[in-house]
Amino acid sequence: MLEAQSLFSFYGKSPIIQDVSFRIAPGSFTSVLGRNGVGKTTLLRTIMGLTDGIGGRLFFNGTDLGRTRTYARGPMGIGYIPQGREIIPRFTVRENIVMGTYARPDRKRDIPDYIFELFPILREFLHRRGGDLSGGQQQQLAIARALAMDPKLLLLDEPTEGIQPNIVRQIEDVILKLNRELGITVVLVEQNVHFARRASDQFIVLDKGRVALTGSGEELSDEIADKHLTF
Amino acid sequence: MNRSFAFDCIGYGLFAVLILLVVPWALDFDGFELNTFARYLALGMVAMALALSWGCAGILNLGQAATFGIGAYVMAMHLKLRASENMPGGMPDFMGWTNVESLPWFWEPFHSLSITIAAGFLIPALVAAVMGTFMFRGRITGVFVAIITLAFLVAIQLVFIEEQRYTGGQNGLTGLAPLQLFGWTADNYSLDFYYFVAGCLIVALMLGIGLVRSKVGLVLRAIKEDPDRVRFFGYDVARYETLAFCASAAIAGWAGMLYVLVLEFASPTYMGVSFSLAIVIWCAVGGRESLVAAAMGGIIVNMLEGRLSDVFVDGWTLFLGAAFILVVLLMPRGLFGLFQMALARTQVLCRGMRGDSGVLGKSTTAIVTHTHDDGRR
Amino acid sequence: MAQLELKQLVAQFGGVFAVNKLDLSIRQGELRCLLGPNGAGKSTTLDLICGKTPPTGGQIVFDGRDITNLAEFRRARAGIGRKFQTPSVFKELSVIENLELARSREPGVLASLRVFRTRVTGRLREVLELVSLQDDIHTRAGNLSHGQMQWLEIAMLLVQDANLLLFDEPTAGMTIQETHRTGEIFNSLKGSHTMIVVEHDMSFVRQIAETVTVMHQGSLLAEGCIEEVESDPGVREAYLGDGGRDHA
Amino acid sequence: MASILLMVALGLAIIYGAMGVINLAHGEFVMLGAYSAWLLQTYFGFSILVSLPLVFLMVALAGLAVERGVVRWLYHRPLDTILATWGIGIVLQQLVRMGVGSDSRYVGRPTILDGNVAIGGVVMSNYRIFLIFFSIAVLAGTWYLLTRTEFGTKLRAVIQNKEISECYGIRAEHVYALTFAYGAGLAGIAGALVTPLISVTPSMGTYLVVDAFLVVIVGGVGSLLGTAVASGLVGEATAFFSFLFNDTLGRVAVLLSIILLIRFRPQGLFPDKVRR
Repeated sequence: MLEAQSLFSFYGKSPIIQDVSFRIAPGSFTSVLGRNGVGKTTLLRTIMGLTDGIGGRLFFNGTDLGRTRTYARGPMGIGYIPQGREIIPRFTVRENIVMGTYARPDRKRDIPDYIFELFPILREFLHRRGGDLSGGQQQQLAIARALAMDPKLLLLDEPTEGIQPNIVRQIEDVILKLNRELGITVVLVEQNVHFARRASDQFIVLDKGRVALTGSGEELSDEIADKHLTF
Repeated sequence: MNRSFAFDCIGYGLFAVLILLVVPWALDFDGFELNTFARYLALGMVAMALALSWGCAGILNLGQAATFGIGAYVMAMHLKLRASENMPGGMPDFMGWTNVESLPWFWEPFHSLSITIAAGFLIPALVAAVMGTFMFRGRITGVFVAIITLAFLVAIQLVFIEEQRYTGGQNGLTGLAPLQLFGWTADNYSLDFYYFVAGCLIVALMLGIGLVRSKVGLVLRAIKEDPDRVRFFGYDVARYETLAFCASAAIAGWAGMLYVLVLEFASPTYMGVSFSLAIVIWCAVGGRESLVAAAMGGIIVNMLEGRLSDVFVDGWTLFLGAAFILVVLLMPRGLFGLFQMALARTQVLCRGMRGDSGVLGKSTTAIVTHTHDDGRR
Repeated sequence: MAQLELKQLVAQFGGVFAVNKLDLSIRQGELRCLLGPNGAGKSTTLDLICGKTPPTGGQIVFDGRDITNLAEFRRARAGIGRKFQTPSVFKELSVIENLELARSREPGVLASLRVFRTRVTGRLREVLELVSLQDDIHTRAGNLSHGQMQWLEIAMLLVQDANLLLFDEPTAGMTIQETHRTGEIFNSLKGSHTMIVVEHDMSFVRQIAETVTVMHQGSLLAEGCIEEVESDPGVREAYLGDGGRDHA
Repeated sequence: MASILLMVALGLAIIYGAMGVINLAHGEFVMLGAYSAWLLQTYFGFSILVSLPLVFLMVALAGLAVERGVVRWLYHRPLDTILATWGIGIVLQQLVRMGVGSDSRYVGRPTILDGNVAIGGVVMSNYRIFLIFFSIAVLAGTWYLLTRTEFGTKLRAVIQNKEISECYGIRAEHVYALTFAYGAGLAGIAGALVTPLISVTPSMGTYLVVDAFLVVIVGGVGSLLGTAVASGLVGEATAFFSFLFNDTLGRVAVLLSIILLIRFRPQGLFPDKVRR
């Protein structure tokens, strides 16, 4: 579904992602792990076309993303949930979710019902401003926004960072459900090894912009975690 | 600070030779032409003054014409008093028409030439100091500086037009006496006078260059790039910015004084929004990062204006506007940037032909990429 | 005698406590590593010390003087130097110009009006050699490699003659060799300079660390030598997410 | 005049709020609007009211051309937009001067709005009352466009977070271009409506733009309410100070107060107050 061949990605002249290759199968769950500042976020931003330039090749369902503008990538079915959630603070919850539908190729503007079944709290707060929600609620909103576009692939950047533990579990369950029950392909950037291990079909460990290690979910041992993720 | 010093010196030297020797010769020492060119020089001087604050420190002052105008009026007041010596009470003619009883107190000091000249520098500088302290202490930057200075300019111009009794209003100050300096009477159509203006420009340039080449210039360039970082090295950023602003104002005032000598009248249009933005245009066309280039910009644009407006009476402004848009879009560093790029290219070519790779070759490639970068930004 | 002391320091941004009642005390000449997961408040702590962010509560004492409310350029003059996360050298200036700028013992306008040339002698030469930039003094800083820019910024702090150096991820973007060399530079500065280093690269931390402090959600989580801290269960949990839960 | 100022400032505020572009050519859009109205009346006999939609379209197209041709290259260089749009202003002025000539033109007031009304002892012309209501209608319409339509939602999304908006399929470039055109169109309408009050000259826009700009800054970037209140306030303050001193010094006093305000409240009177 998503394939990178010797991918480089630049901010200015400095290559943040260097020579990264991977292949992500439809319906799979991939975790991208690594310490702070190794390029995990940049990798997702590269997939969305938000870096200054790329080298190598990047394909989504056979389309060369190197030739696709950012605004055209959403409608192809890539839903991005950025780090820090980045919901629109002055928009109401409803407007935020509707914004997701702008990326629908079929131009429908109604919000699928299952979103509110997943996040009942959002139905309750439909007319509150996004900026007034708590961190956990904002995260739910960010996911809901991405779901409103009916994505085939979800890119999640540290969705549980800075969120109260009880909601973390809830969000993790939703992400799992989206993958297992709705068949949405998931790429998850995460620091929490336990969730990555529980959920992933495959994992990629990045170090200094390069792939340090890959493997299947079960292979994600404590040793690897200690070596690449602690500190 | 050292590398391009020789290169720059050649540039300044060429400029001095150009305006001191080549221009008078090319103009056949014709009094009228020399006067016209002296006018360009004075305008080049304001452009250079703007480069001091805009190019060096990144302070876009859209009100540069205010300080220029103040300088102009200061000089005009002195000359007007000279011309009015035989009038009743020594009062300028327009005051008589508007029923002013006696010479207002703030006109009195301008009987003295030395006070006038000092005031021509100091009043603009003082105004700039107040404005600068006011803005920069509050960490006002970028667009807001532009807006504040623009609003200030409009306010000043309105006052000068309104207070017709003291300033001659819309008409400005006309019918001025020639300047008498150390027994020398300035005949503004003479060669001496041209050299006087040219000399002033060169001295002003040298002072400006001294400022830019000193550590102050370095700090200012750093402030332009990242003011916060400069603060963390212990510099009082607001004070440096104010200094640049003042120096720029003082030179603009100086240019204003010369301009009055050349044209023999002062008018509130000197403080107009259009004139002020025109200064910005000259500076941008020449290249705001170099004082000499900015001065050249002022001279070249005005020269073209003088020549082309004879040929295409109306089309000229159109041409100016279009040229300006193109300059902003395509060469944000002005003619100077273009020149630098060309120079760097030729250097690479020469090195390439001599087959000289290695360290030197590497450093020139670095220059080339640098200019490219700026071109895109 | 502590050179720098943070007492119950608080920084709050719109309801979120970036730094929450932090106590920290650092000796003259000590090198302290500051660790912690994303958002633990490490960079904010440095911001508070150098004056980039005003604290909402608490006190900062430097050399026995309360600097909590001092303007940033006055703190710099008092001897606090800061290196930012992304290298913030002046890219438009050459290496030597950057250093001249950093050499700010007389930061007044009048003093600066008298300086026209930079002589590469004495301390400046030493520092240049320390960071191996002596052959590139006229290179525009923007054309240096990423690692060299980081070194240039370190060099700038050194010529600034700051007593307390604050480093935010000094080795980010460096190659392994460059990182190692940076570690050597840091080690050579121990004793003469007080340093606080925020860093994620553990091999680098091991190379330089004496005492490490671990922060989590704005507060102090653990403090001690590196082995102690590494085996601290609280630290492991903070880093690896909600660790106990899955096994329970 | 406050109502004209409001319409000019509104267009400017939208352009500045959305893209951070200081559009010094805005005054020339006003001027283009005025000339379009004159053109339509002189050659086709349209009354101003009839020609408003046409004027809006014509000036909006001019705005679109300017955005596509020049401004879009400068979004990351806000100071340079000041310079470039000034250049555009010069060009537009000169083109009109060459095309139509530089003498003043006059446009008649729509006959249905002739006459005066006395309200509480103050006599106001029908036309001015119409202007006040019309400008309020324009304000309401703009508010509706921004908050209740899909285009408005997209615009607000782009203003607040361009990157994420693009990730959700919004073409920021299109949004910018249309916004610029809309702002220009509003200026055009203002220009058409001002024609019965002042004479039409190529340079009529220059002094309006400075005032309108100050209004935008005073009102606070991105706040329609702020712009509305500020244009009322600047209008009133000018009248008040003019009453105290005289017209010119009144204007000077307003300018100086605005300078003070910018210095101490650069965010304007009604800044966005939502935490992120």
